[in-house]
Amino acid sequence: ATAQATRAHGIAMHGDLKYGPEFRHFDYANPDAPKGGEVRFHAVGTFDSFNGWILGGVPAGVASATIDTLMTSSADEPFSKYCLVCESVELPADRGWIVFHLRPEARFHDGSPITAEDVAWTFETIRTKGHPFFRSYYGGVRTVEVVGPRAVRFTFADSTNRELPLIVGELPVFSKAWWATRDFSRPSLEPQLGSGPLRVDAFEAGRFVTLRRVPDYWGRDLPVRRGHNNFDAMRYDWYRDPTVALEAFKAGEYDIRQENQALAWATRYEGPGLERGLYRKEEIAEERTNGMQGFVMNTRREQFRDARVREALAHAFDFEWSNRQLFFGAYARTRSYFDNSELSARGLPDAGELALLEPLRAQLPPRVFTEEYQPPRTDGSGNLRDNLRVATRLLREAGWQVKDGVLVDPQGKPFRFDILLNQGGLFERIALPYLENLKRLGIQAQTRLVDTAQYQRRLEEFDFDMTVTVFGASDSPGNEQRNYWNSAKADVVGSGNLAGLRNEAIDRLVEALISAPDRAALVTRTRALDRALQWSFLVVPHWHTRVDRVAYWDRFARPAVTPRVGYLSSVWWVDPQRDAALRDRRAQGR
Amino acid sequence: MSLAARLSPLNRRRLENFRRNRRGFWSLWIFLALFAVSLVSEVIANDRPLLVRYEGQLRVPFLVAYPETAFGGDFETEADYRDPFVRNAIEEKGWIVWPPIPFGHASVDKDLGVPFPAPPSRTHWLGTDDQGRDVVARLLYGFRISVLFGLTLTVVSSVVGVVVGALQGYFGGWVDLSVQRFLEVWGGMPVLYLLIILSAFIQPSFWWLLALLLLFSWMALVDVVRAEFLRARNFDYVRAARALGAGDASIMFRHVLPNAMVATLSMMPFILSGSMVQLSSLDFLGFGLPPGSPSLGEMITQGKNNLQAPWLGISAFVVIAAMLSLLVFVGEAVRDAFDPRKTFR
Amino acid sequence: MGAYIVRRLLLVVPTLFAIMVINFAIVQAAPGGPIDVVVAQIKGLNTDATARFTGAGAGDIQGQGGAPGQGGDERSRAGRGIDPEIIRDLERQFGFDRPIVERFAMMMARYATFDLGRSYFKGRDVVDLVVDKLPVSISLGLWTTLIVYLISIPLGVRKAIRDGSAFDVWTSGIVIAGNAIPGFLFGVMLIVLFAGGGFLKLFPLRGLVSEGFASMTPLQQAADYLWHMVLPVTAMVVGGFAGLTILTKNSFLDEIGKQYVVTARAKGLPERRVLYGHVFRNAMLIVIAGFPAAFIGVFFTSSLLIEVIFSLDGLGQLGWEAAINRDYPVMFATLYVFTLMGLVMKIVGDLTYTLVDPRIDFAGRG
Amino acid sequence: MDRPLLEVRDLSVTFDLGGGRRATAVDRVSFSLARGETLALVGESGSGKSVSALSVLQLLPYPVAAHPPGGSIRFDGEELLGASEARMREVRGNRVAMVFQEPMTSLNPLHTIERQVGEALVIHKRLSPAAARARIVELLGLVGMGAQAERRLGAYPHQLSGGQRQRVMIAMALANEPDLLIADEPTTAVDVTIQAQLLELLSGLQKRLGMAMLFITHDLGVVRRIASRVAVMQSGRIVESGPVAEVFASPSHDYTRHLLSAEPKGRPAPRDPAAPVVLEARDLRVWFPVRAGVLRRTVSHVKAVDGVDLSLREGHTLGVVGESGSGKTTLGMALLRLEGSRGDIRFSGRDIQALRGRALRPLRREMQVVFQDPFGSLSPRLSVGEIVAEGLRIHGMGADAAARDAMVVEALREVRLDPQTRHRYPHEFSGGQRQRIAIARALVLKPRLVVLDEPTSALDMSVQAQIVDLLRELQARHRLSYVFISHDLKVVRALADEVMVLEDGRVVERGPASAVFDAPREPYTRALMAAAFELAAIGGGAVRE
Ligand SMILES: Nc1ncnc2c1ncn2[C@@H]1O[C@H](COP(=O)(O)OP(=O)(O)OP(=O)(O)O)[C@@H](O)[C@H]1O
Ligand SMILES: Nc1ncnc2c1ncn2[C@@H]1O[C@H](COP(=O)(O)OP(=O)(O)OP(=O)(O)O)[C@@H](O)[C@H]1O
Ligand SMILES: [Mg+2]
Ligand SMILES: [Mg+2]
Repeated sequence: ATAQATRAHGIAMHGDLKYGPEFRHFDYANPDAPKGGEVRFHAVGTFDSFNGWILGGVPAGVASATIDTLMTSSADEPFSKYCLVCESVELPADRGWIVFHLRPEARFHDGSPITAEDVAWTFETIRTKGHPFFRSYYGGVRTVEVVGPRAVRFTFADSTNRELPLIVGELPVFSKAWWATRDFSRPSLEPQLGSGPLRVDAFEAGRFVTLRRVPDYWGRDLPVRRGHNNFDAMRYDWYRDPTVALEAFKAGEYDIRQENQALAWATRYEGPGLERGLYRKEEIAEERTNGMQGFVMNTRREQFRDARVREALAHAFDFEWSNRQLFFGAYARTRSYFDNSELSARGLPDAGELALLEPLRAQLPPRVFTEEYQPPRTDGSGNLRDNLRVATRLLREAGWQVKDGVLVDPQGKPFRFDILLNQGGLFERIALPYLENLKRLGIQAQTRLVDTAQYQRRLEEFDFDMTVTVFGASDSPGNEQRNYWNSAKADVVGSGNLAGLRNEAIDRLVEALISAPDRAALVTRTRALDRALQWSFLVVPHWHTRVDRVAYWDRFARPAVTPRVGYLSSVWWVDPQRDAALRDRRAQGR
Repeated sequence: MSLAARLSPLNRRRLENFRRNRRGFWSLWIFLALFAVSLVSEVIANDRPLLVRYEGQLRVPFLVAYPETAFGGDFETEADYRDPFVRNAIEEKGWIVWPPIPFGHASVDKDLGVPFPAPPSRTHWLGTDDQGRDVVARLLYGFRISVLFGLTLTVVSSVVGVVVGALQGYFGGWVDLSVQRFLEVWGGMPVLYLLIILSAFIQPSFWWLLALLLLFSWMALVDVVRAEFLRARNFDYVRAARALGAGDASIMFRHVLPNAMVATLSMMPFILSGSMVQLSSLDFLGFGLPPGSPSLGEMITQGKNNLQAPWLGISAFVVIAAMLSLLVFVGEAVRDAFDPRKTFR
Repeated sequence: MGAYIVRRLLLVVPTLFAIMVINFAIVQAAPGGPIDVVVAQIKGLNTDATARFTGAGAGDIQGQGGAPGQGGDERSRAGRGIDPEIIRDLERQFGFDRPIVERFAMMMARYATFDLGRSYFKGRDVVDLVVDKLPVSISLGLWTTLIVYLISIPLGVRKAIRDGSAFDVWTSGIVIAGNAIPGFLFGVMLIVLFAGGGFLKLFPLRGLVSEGFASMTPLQQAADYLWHMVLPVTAMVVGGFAGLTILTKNSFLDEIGKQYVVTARAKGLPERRVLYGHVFRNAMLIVIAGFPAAFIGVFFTSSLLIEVIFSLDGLGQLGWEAAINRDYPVMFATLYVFTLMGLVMKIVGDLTYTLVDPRIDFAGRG
Repeated sequence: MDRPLLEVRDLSVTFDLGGGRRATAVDRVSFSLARGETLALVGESGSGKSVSALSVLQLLPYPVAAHPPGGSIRFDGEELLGASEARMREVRGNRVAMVFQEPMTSLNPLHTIERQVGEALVIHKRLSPAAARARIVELLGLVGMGAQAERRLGAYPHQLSGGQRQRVMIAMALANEPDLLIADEPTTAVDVTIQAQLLELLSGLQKRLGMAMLFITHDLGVVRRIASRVAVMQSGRIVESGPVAEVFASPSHDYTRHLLSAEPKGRPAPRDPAAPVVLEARDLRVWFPVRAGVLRRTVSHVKAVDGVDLSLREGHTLGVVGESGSGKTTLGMALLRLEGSRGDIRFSGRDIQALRGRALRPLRREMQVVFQDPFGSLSPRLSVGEIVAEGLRIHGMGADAAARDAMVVEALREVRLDPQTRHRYPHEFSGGQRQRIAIARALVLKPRLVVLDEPTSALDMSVQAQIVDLLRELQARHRLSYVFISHDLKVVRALADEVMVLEDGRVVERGPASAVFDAPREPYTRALMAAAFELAAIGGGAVRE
């Protein structure tokens, strides 16, 4: 605690905050938005508990909106946190600890103030009694101490992780007094005492929850809250079956829904309501950093050891055709591990990157320095003869030959592999045409569908040839990259190094990335890593979306500025005119 | 007719009765015809041509795998005749004879301009599924798999089930008690987990699933057959047969069984359709045939997931309903044939 | 007979034990356990057991779900790996730190006193969970069974009398078509047609009763409940008629020509009385034979998909989720209870035989 | 009485035999019946008596059976042929009641006798349960089930003896005091004392209520006693009819003459008293448990056979007589180990009581049985040919199927059945024909011992005489031994060397046939004999020695 600490209204992961201390509201929120009205959402599944922080019960996630967190994030900048329950934070340059100074006016819904004691208690409780997830999530926090009635300090074990202060900032604050008579480790359907802009108004387990705006919410005029939470009531209805849920939307059972399937988006919203313009479909642009989704190859397997083979396999996947025929052209090809962001490698390495890469040249694929990586492209006709020719050549170079229609290695062993798929996903549709293409190379591949528990077990033990995975990326990559790529992790059961990558150069790049001192360095180092990964051909890259697909009944308005996260319902409001018009038109329809 | 002549007069009478149930009689023929057709699906729906003439030589791609290089192509693997490149190459120096439906159950129609699932059209009479595969072809192959699966399962499990039920009901006592206990334990096996375990080691194939379901499906009939036998063993004609010195097997299967067959016979079509449904629900739950296999169940799942494409669900439903009706009618005709009191108006 | 019943009841114990041993062994042998599910949850994999057939969460882009209690899209965090210490903690919590035999013995000891334990994932006692789901399962089961039996049997009888007539043919057609429609597809169709946006909106989409149920008068409550039952029960029964109808028909055809039926007619009994008073009991032994199984089945298995479609929380889902998520306490406890019930029902069923047909006994013969 | 109560004109019945063939069972039969009158229908077995009777109530298996046009059945002026079901229902059981020929199979196996008898009362008379119950007990008493009536109300048909079932049928028919009673051989399974009592009852009712009766029987003594007119049937036609005395005194048709003269005659030839013993039983007991309560615990026993000793020598015939329900059938079954029993049974010196089913099987060829209920003992889905051939097949007799078929044909011919009909199912025969099928099935195996349980009850005199001759001849030729159970003392006298009288499961008298018949010792036997021959005496000249 000797380092010089700065006191601020927020923290950025790197660099500066977009909004200064005097900011009035987020750009993407309309401070004059009219309040009122009711909005209905849906959820798929069920719930039987409001305690989402433990292992046990199926929590109603929406209830977390009733509890304010220490800090909140801004939807239009990468990785920044602004004070909410806290008034300011104190953070030394080395980020070895953080002190949160709480707002004196912060209150629970019963009027009791939020104290540092509450914060510390919450943290300890979640860490000891909460879902095991939190134990690893907060693993980097060594101690938490109350340093004043409204000040609490978290000390970190490892100061290289720049993200930890932000993570701690996400901590919700529970009322210690309220919990004193209750058991935190058991799921419960008693809505807990909150402090946020909303409170649970009514609910029926597994069926619906209505959140109502707290009229005298202590934080309603905070800049971070201005223009937010404009609805008087938010109702969430649970459906078990997504098909039925969609029908319910079309029947006007609820107002807003987001779609994650291109096919459904293109075809299943048809109906009288859409024709009459009662509800609309809208694609809201988003600029979130995308990770890499793809068919990842397990390089521990004999077949996939050679990068040329892996490159060949990537050539057999016809993204353009799949996109056209299966996705209605909805997706963009993913080419980088940090796609849709400034972090992704583009063009040839610049000086900064070269400085990093040059010393490692020997261990890196030569094309890192000479070429910009682009995934193989086709004309989308379904005919990818050219790519297959390339693939055949690459395979031949790697020592594989076609004998009697079957691709074999010099010992005559045929090229076979399985694509391991989780039953929860529906990737067969994509995998099957790919298998057809592979067949033309003489590769006998098949899909293997297993249940989630088994899938998980096999991933952990790296017992698969190829599977679909996402190497998630955030706006500020960090430790997770070590888990994904580090050579040491390749042997650690349960690690994220699914590909089994063992490359010293990449290990170094990852370490450099994690310890990037500032945003500029982070960008450079991430790009360098991206290149190295791209040219390692660990995955057959998939796709990503650059829009949020939102369908909604036409009674809402939203601010002119769209945040970079895209769809954000908390800044929408009910437009009284449209609302009335819609009501009239629906009445006519009967 | 020569067959009829060789039959005993009683069997001739049964055959006669069977024939006189027109509905059942025709159902049998229609079913057999459909099944026969589906057995030769390969020449009806295939993405490999029946005949190709190339550089003066005749080739039969649907039987023999020719590498693409044989037609001047690039790859040494089997030619993809749907590929325009291959097609053009061949047509330049010969001709191609396609089957009536130039798609296999797994062939994706890549040239189709419309996104999948595509509605019925001239090329795809019943449209395509959500992976661009021809629905007719899939129905054809799916019917074959389902019927083969169902018939095998039904026949084997009926025979086993009837025999076990008969033994239990006929002998009673300790035989009954111990077999019943065995059944209870056997029936209490966690089939789902056996599937999970199975799928951990191998790709569940047609034969594996058949074997696994066979292990359990025979129990369906045991209880009813046992009940019938428990009752019938007290009848006077059973006593009479015993008085004649008939062996237990003879009594069971000559005297009791024909009079205790109602349940078995009525349930048989449903066991068959049930086993198809079982197969499809395995698909549905993700433990079924390998992805991509043509099955009626998979088609129905797609139908549910693609409500905007009603041709999927409806096609599969029509096929299942038709098959079930045919089988039920055949079952009724068989019943009639063995009913001593049956006559026709 | 008394001795027979006692013997049967005593045999329940070893049978039940054998079933439990086998299940325990097989389930443990299956790859993947509850800890894997927790880990999958932490890593943001889709652990919704019904996802496979509902397509829930199966977007074109994987892993949209975050960690529990978290909003936001910061998927990368899940990639951070899990401390082995946590796994060990979980093992302790779930009891996997003990040898398997000991675990089994402890479980059976508890079950013997009907202490059924607590779910790994739901955090509640299994008994509570089951009791919670019973209204749905019983509603579906009861109405379905009632309707199927009340329609199929008279229909089957009528078809037997009019064997070969036009009526016989078209009713066969209908029940068979009903049987051929998969219930879940039919359920979705019903929703689209009668509860959805496309067409009519006559029935509620989901649930067992409306929200304001508690504040209704009993009459309204009954109406509301029935109103909610219409679609799910319809979807469940369509497939159920065929088997029973055809079975009834064939059984009746077998009996109807017998001498005692002529005797009954000679008494001048009305046709209904001949059929239901005389033929019924003779013909329906096997239907009664199937009854205990149907009874148990109705409670447990048959409704999973319908429950999902109509957002009803029943035992079907509970069981399925438990199986897929390896929620052992729920699995084994329900297995234990349902098997026990099933075994007892079987005895009841056998005794019913002797009531239906007093000639039946279970003594050894041959 | 101007208008007859029942008038049948030109009634024909045809049966569909499958394959487009139809057989005419009844051919333009006409008869009429006035109130209070009794018409006896006699005739050859299979001549269409039962079918005619069933036609009246429209109870034939239509559409297998059909009435060719031209016929008419008028009951009380109303046409019944083709009448609606609803109309028929009012007639059946209420105004016209029927006793079926085969009581063994005609009762609903799953209903108690209380329920079966009471049903007609409830339907047509709407009696309260208590009143119905009282009436049921009364009815059962009337038909001679007196002592056991109340106790046996809850019994199921399979727990009753043949005669008991028959009496239940009669009680059922009489329940509503019908205008017309159609009785198809109503007394075949009861002993003579009860027969006398039943006939008494019927004529009493007839006098009291003016009930008319269509009485089908083979027993000409009964005809004489109860009927005023008689119609004689042969091959589907009525060949002669008229007042009983007239017809019997001066029969005009050949068949009638034949019928009147045919009679099982004579006494068995003297036997070798030292022949080896074939069958021996010591202290044989069959006790049926009587169960009650939910747990169906045994509360008492029906002692159907209670300590019977017997021995039968080769080539001898043991006649077993006794009141209906006295345990004759049960004894027969027990002797052949078809009913569980306690006590010793030795067949050819071998203890068969201890043999397991499998070891017993080869012996089965040598010991055969003719069941009292032939219909029930024939597998319904096998053809008659198959049924008769079954034993041959099992015991490997006859070189091949063709040889066996030839043996079947021969056996059927011996029992006077048309071998052409062997491809039919059992239900397509008449009662008497079925009885002969059962006899053929037993005899075709050339056994050493046959238990014959009422083997001639459904046969007319001419066939009966032939069957008796056949049995005698086979006995002479193959040294067969018979256990002959019958109520028909004339037949017993014609066949038996030794007679055993049963009462309530115990042997009350036994001895050489002549001794028992001519000088019965026990009062019970005396009553039996008296009833039998008194009835015969009323019959007068027709029964000749
Ligand atoms: N299964 C049974 N359970 C109980 N009682 C029975 C059973 N079978 C027969 N009985 C009784 O045993 C007694 C003897 O029956 P059995 O059939 O031997 O008489 P029977 O002498 O052949 O009479 P009948 O001349 O009327 O045929 C009867 O009172 C009958 O009711
Ligand atoms: N369902 C049937 N199908 C074919 N033929 C039948 C059928 N029922 C009866 N018959 C035939 O009709 C004829 C008359 O039978 P019916 O029963 O009237 O004879 P019966 O005079 O009563 O003889 P019995 O004295 O032997 O009882 C018999 O030859 C018989 O074979
Ligand atoms: Mg007759
Ligand atoms: Mg008897």
